[in-house]
Amino acid sequence: MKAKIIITPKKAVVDPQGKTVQGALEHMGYTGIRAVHVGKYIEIELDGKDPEAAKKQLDEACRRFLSNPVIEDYSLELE
Amino acid sequence: MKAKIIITPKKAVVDPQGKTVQGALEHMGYTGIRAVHVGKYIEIELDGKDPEAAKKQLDEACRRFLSNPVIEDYSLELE
Amino acid sequence: MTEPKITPELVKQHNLSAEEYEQIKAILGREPTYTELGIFSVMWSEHCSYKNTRPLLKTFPTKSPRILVGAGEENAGIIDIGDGLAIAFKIESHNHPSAVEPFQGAATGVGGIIRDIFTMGARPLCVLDSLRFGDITNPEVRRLFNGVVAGIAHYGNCFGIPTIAGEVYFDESYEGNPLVNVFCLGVLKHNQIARGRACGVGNPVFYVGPATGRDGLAGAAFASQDLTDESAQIQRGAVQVGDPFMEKLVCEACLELLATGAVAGIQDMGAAGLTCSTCETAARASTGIEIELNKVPQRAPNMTPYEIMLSESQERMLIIVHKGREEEVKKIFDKWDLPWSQIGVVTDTGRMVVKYNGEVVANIPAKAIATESPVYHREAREPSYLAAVRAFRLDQIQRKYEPVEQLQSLLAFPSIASKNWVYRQYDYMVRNNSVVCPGSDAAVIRIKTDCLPPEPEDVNIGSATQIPLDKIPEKYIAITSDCNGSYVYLDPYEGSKIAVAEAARNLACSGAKPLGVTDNLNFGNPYNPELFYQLKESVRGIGDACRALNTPITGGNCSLYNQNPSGAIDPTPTIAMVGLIEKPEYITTQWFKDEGDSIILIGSPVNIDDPLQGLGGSAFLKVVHGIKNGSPPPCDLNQAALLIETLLGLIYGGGVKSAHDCSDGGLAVCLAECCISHQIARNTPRLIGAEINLTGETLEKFGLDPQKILPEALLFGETQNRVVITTDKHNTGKILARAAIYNYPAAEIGKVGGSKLLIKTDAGEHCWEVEKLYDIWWNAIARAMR
Amino acid sequence: MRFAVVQFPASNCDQDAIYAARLLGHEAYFVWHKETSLNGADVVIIPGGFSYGDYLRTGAIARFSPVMQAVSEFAKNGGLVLGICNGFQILCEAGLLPGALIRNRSLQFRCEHVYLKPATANSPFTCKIPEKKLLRIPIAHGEGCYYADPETIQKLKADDCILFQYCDKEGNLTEQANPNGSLLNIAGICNETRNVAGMMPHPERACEPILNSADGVFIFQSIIHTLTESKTAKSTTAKS
Ligand SMILES: Nc1ncnc2c1ncn2[C@@H]1O[C@H](COP(=O)(O)OP(=O)(O)O)[C@@H](O)[C@H]1O
Ligand SMILES: [Mg+2]
Repeated sequence: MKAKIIITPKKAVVDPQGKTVQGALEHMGYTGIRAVHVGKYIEIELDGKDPEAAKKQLDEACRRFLSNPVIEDYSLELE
Repeated sequence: MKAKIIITPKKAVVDPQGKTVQGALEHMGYTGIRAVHVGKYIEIELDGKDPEAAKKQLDEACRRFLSNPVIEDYSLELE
Repeated sequence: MTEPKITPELVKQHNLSAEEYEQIKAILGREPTYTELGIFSVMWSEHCSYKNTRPLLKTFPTKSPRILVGAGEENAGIIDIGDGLAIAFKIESHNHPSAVEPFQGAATGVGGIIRDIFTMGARPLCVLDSLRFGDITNPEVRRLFNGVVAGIAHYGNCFGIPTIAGEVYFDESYEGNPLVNVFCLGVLKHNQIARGRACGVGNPVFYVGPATGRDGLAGAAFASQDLTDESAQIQRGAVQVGDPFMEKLVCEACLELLATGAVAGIQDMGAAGLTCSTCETAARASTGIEIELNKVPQRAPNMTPYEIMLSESQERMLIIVHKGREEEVKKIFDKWDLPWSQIGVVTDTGRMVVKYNGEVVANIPAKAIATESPVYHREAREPSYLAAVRAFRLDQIQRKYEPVEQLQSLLAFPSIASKNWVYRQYDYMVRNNSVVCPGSDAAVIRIKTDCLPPEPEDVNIGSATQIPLDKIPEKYIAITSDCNGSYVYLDPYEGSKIAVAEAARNLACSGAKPLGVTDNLNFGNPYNPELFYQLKESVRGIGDACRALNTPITGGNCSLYNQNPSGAIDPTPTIAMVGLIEKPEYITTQWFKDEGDSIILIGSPVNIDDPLQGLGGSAFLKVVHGIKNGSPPPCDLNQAALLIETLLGLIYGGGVKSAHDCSDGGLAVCLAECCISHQIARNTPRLIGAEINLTGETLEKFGLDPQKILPEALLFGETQNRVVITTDKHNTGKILARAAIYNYPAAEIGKVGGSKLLIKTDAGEHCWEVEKLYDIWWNAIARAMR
Repeated sequence: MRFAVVQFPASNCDQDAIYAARLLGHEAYFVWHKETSLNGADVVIIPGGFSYGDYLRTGAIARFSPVMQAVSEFAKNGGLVLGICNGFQILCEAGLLPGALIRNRSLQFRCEHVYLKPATANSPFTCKIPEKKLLRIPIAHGEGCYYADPETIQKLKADDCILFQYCDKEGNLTEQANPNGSLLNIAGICNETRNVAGMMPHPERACEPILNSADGVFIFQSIIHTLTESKTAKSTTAKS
């Protein structure tokens, strides 16, 4: 199994990386960019066959460890 | 429109961050983890209605500076 | 798995000549296996064998009573600094990796040189980086510059070592071929010196550090397609990625391990990784070594023996352990959660034997690969451009003299402007030893008890904190790196002398007595006679200067083939020099201190025997006239030595409040830097003005005829062997009298004070607001990077 | 006093904290991250560095080390805990301090001396700083931008939990003086009960004139003063 976790900065939190990327894109002539957010992508390869159990485990890992709720949101997906 | 870009370290390249996170997860008692890869996630909000055009543009941006082709792969998705 | 058969093609792809291949067969008495071919190709590459440079390097002065480990003996040279203490230091280049991937290329460069130092048993104390890039207005150059600096910061900061000095030059000739030279210095006691030797037949051989992948496999490594059935992407060697976190653990574990006395020999796996470390340790100890590749931790699937032997995966060490003490070793690595594996044993066969799946895949006399590589005496021919350079005279250009603007343009010139954009990204203070931080002529770092590697009694972390803080007397080490590539291009011999002399001068300005040099020879293709001439002449210049200043060379590094489509780089022999400051009260910084202090110039303002009066190859010609031409200012080595002696004499005698050497941009730039370079805190410089008199009246004090002196040469000429010092005005007479005893020219040229830099000359009075000069100089690079 | 300095893999200012404490005449010792006891510490310092390489998030992995259990216990019982730089980040990750530290606005690591305005004398970490005194102390971090949601910020202010703010040499809290984009120029805070503090600047690097500043000593003196007071208090109550 494979778990895909996307971690993004909370909208309220300044995202200097996002701003820099946006600036760079515009500088290179890309138009119509409304906003850019830069976050993390974590891919976890798992043994085992039980997506449900894995999901419960990892959901907890995301909350406790992989993301920081003060500044980040996360989304978890299993395939 | 929204572009979602996922940037991951090339498989052949060492990913010290992934390894360290894997070690930490195991220490915390999470089991059955075969590998962890840590990459970047970039979300771009765009005006305009033409996904195809946007895709071509951003594809170039990914190659030119959003990702580092020497050590990273990327995948780009528009919705 | 079948290895490809050896064809002339394959031999060529491995950069081995037909003669070299014959030599290999003679050594083996048979055809080499594919793995053996790979082993020879890396060991006989220029990087490992110095086959084109060894005859030149032999001419360097490498002896002094202080030298404990000399050039070429081990991974780094070691110098005695008294009280049973010693320093190990070395410089290393990572030019080509940085051109491919600036961040990781530079980062792994730092990692590599730090390993060279703790491999010697020393605790790494500080890092220095010497950098060269193309024109900063070129976006691609800015990308490289940005990446390299970020990479050095990433690795050094995370490892926890201060990057405390360096230099940065920008010049078209480095376009597409940046120079990234990194230096590391470590501290140890005489009895803590470790050796890269596979001593003790029967001793087990350990592999420590992360698993081996296809990292940094040389082009030749994937020459043959039927290696594995991996995808082409995986087959192509992966760019090395550094892991400073791992390196920190490996370093601490190795130092702890060395303290136990369980280690018989230790060597890092740098270039040519497992290959180089195994055959070199065996060769040094005149033993043999046998390893079993199946025991080598592997990251990538289906790696071939060839790949495992040539991989340059980072942060790995080879450790030979005294038989019977394996358990102590394992205990320490487990404490630090480090991967390790016992991969082989020391033998008495004198051969390097590599087994895989029980089969012998390589069996080579260790000495033959490690030390008996071919040596070539290349042809040297004076480059055609040099005749024109020597013939250059100032009447060939439209002379311009607008000192106010010209000083400002020079201070804004990226090679002269403040490098704070760079060093403020480095943690240059970690470990509480940075006494003089980046921003003065030389950095000064303190050695105190906790800088030493652990000793047997304190291997247990807890007890380390019981050692008295003053177990050893504090020592102060000054370091600098210097090389003006334009000078070396315009006169390889003279320019190289200047690099050494300037380094020594920078040290003396900080109050340090020069001890030794490690050099990094960055040059072009040695097969091109004109480029080889540059190398040969440069080595001669370095040798002569080091003899004159009695700073032996303790080791170094050669990086050849530094080319880009538009030709070779300016030849750049980076000189990193280390000095010792006997007492803390001798520590001197470059900036002016107090209102009313008198400013004294040590050394004649202009050398009138030089037809270009110091403007040849100067920053002035480059910035104002846009040309790189003319013979660089001659550097009289006896004068250079006498200046060091005089300056140190004055500093030791007391009363010298600041000392700054004149280099790029000449006297005017030097004086401006004295006014603006003292940074107290973020956005908080301590600015102070000065009133300078360089009229005929002053020039005559130096026995000069004012009529003969060009005004631009007076302000911006780069005449050698000059230093600006300040002293309390009541001391002026004493200082001048003492300088006279050394019989070195010196005279008062002005007073410190006010908020302006005012320079009076016979060509007029020139005035600058120091506030404005500061802004131009401090922010130039940040502005260029926006 | 006994200073315990917690040592994580790739802590690298651990030695500096030990050095500073011993320089001021106190006992200091390392506590390895795998240990579960603090061996009778009077005060705990979580030092700077790059614990676990700063991988994932600064401080994110270190906070799960066995020793952090002991540190939380120690803090719950009122023990003094000071997190410096990476130590501050770890304490926030561990929830012992509110908020989080994110990437510097400049996206660059910054190493330089800064001026700090002590925002309150009412804490074990600032009580001995002379009134109106600005501290000149080095920073060295890439992720020192303090962030917390508005409610938390309000609470910090209300509870007088802001300890230090970046300022210029006149003491003005300007944007220019802010090296990382921290809200309210925040450089250091303490918890509600005032016994746990975190700061990005490095007082342990500013305890000797030869290192160009000794202003960090005021912070150590505050800690030592507080500990001495409470000890004498304890012993007198014990006698009576
Ligand atoms: N890449 C760098 N890293 C660290 N410090 C640097 C770097 N480049 C320059 N510096 C520091 O800036 C100061 C000025 O450097 P430089 O102009 O080369 O001095 P000089 O001309 O006296 O050799 C020195 O203290 C030097 O150590
Ligand atoms: Mg200098």
